[in-house]
Amino acid sequence: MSGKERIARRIALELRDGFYVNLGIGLPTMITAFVPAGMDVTFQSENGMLGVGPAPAAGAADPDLINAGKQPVTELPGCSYFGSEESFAMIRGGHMDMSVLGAMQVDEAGNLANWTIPGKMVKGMGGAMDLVAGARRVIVAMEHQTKEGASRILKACTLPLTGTHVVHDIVTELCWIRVSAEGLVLTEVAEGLTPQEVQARTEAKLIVSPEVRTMAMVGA
Amino acid sequence: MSGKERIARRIALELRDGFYVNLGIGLPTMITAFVPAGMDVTFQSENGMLGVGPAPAAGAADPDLINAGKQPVTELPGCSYFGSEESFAMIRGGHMDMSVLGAMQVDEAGNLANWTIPGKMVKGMGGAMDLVAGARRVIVAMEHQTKEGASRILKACTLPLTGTHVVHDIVTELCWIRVSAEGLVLTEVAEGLTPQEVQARTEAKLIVSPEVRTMAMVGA
Amino acid sequence: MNKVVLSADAAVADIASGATVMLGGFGLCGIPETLIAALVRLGVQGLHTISNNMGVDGFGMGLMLEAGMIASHVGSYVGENRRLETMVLQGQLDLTLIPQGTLAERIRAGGAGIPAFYVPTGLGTVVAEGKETRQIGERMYVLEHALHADVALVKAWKGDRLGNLVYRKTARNFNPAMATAADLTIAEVEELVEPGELDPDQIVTPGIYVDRVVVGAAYRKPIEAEFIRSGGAA
Amino acid sequence: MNKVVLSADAAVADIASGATVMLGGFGLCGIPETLIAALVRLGVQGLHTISNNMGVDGFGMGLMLEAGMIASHVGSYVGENRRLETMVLQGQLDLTLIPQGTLAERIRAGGAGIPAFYVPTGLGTVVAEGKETRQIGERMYVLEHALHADVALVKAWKGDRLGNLVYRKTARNFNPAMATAADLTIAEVEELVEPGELDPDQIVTPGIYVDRVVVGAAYRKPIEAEFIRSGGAA
Repeated sequence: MSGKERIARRIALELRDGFYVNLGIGLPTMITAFVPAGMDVTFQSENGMLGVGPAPAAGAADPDLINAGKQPVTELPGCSYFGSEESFAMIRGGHMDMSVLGAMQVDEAGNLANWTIPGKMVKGMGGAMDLVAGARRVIVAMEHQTKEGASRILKACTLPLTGTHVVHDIVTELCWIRVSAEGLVLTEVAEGLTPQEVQARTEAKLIVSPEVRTMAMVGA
Repeated sequence: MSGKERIARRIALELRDGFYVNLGIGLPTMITAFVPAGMDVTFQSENGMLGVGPAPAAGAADPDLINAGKQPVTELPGCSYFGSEESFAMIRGGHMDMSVLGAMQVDEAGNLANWTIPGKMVKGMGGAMDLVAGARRVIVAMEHQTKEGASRILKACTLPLTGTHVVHDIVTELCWIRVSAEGLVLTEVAEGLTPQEVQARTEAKLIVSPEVRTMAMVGA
Repeated sequence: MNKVVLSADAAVADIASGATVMLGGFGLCGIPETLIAALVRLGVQGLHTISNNMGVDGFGMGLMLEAGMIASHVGSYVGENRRLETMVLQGQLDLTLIPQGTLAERIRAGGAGIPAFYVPTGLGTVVAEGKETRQIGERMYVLEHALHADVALVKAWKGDRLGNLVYRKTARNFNPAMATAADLTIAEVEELVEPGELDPDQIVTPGIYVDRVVVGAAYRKPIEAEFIRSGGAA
Repeated sequence: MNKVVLSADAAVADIASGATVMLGGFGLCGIPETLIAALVRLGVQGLHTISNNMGVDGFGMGLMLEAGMIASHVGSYVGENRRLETMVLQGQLDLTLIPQGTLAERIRAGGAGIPAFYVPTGLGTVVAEGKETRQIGERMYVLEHALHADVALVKAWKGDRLGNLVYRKTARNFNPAMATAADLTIAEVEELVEPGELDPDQIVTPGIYVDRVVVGAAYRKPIEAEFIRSGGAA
């Protein structure tokens, strides 16, 4: 099982029946595969759809039916479409139970950077700033370190921010971290790792929860 | 022909093909009867409809289909329904070519009072304040004087205002008055009247237009 | 997921005295008749209501007024309530009248995460008294704040158990905006349909905004002008 | 009333160089393909465009970029345009990136007579730099201003000669909001229907917002991910 899959399976445990959830492009989208059986979770796509279904069969893609990653998707019964102004009214108005996004950096204050690297080309923030400002719970899902081995969980983000004080939880292949007023609280570590080993790969200071335990996940 | 009908027939002359128009309750509603033949004018009702048709036949009223005066109406082909937030976005956003409202008082600055008399019961302004703030052209349609013979066209309104500097034109059974930066310009007087006779029944100072002429009207 | 509650009484049972309640409808058109009746039976007190109108004597929110349940009201027009007139003049009810479009937009803002916005409406009138005004571009505007409620009671035509709603003709009015602007939104529908029966392109209120769905029954739907003319005996 | 213009070229003929133009669509989904092609043929220069994305190299607004027609752009994501990258780095195009929801709301506000409003989005980021912030209730917000355009080019599914429009699935996106926010709104539709054929309860864009209707033809509708993968040779 890849690290990304472990992250997706762990976040799936946070889903609850009746939740409305927006998933960012990439890793977060993998969560759809791990919704527990019998649980009703409705996925929103910020380009204007509630009730997003899985990718269509080969050759069955409808160009008028895409997700926010511009990939073809399908309809689930009871889905609905709306304009961008309504979609973001929904997001900004606090109607999404959960938003899961990727990140480049997160820091001890719950600040998030996930949209640009100065000097490189600016692609744009898309809906990320709206999602972190509006969702009831913002979970960052990302690999713990960069490909070069640098920590992505920092004392203070160095990249331009997507939002300040917006992240509630950080999930990586190594651990679960809850963002609190006191700082980053390490609540779960991946099987076979110690809190000290996680801290060693993390620039930010981690407060080890007295109840720290092994990361669980859906279907594992 | 009643004075009210003369007012409605005169305002109907201001309609243009393709216009979208909101008509206030009462006298303004009479204008629908005098749309020139072959001219396409779309009437809006601020409770959420474009393309309002005439009253239904007796017994054919649909309680889900009423106008802003809470009277049953009918659909015209190509009509549409929308929520109140959209209806007033349309009004406030400057999309109505013309709004015709009744008034209790209008003054030399184009101020309008048409919603309350202090000391008597307050019924509420409904959509009147939105309409005068948003329409491209606001025409006040009213009888020139109160039943007691007092002028309704004043130097300065004494009743609580509906809007300030919002009226473009005032039409009564006696005359047409254009509101300008210089004051109230008398441009038309009813047949058989002189500008001096109109001024005598008007508290506000009227600037007689050099091109003042006899009031015309549709179908008369 | 099933948001259908079997009775209107059960649907409103946890509404508390003192709650702020939005009620959809324009005049007597598109009002939540069934939920209003249940709320009157529930007998809560001191409600703060937000609704464009306030029914008429003998119907709609008029029944709530008669039950003495309403402590304050925000709306745009209350012309046809003799009882309301008496209560306001006797200081039994705190009435705030605001322009209809500003009311609608403040409700939309409450659902859309916009705490305040500027409008030209009401500038220089009593509506703007005590409010911030400012020049933007060449014109002056008034600052207005969002409205949010504990509970919204809305009336739709058809709905499904996921809470998706569509409305019929001018009975739509304030219902979709209010559905977005409360902590708890209860919708009554004339007809319950299966998920997927409503065309996804045509859904006006997506289910995310709706917490409970009740099937209404025995709609009277009086036409206000006629109802008043007949003395409420329709 | 007949708003149908027989050719896209005729529909765009009076758009001037230097105009501010909104273009509907999200990625390559729901973009006004026919009107973009006509605009490229018209050959105007120095346009100020507002659109969530900017097409891709070889399709959609990418064709306008390649024609050198665009002086500035406001959008939220422009990730797939190599030509755009070059132009911005060489100072040939002024690019402003703003959050997608703020973009949508600023456009809605432009159509709704709301000159400015507060949002939580972007607080503490570069997006809020130079903008007023203020506390409302317990939270800080950023003041954002309405966007309005000279021309909006939108794409609908079906429309009638009165300008009433409906959209299909996620091809709706920015189109309805933009239709409200320009002095001149031109809509291209896949299918022209008779007035009355669209259910009045289901019309998304009422005709009041639309000045001209063009029937589009030969839609390519590439799916962006696949289009890019195939090098634009779809």
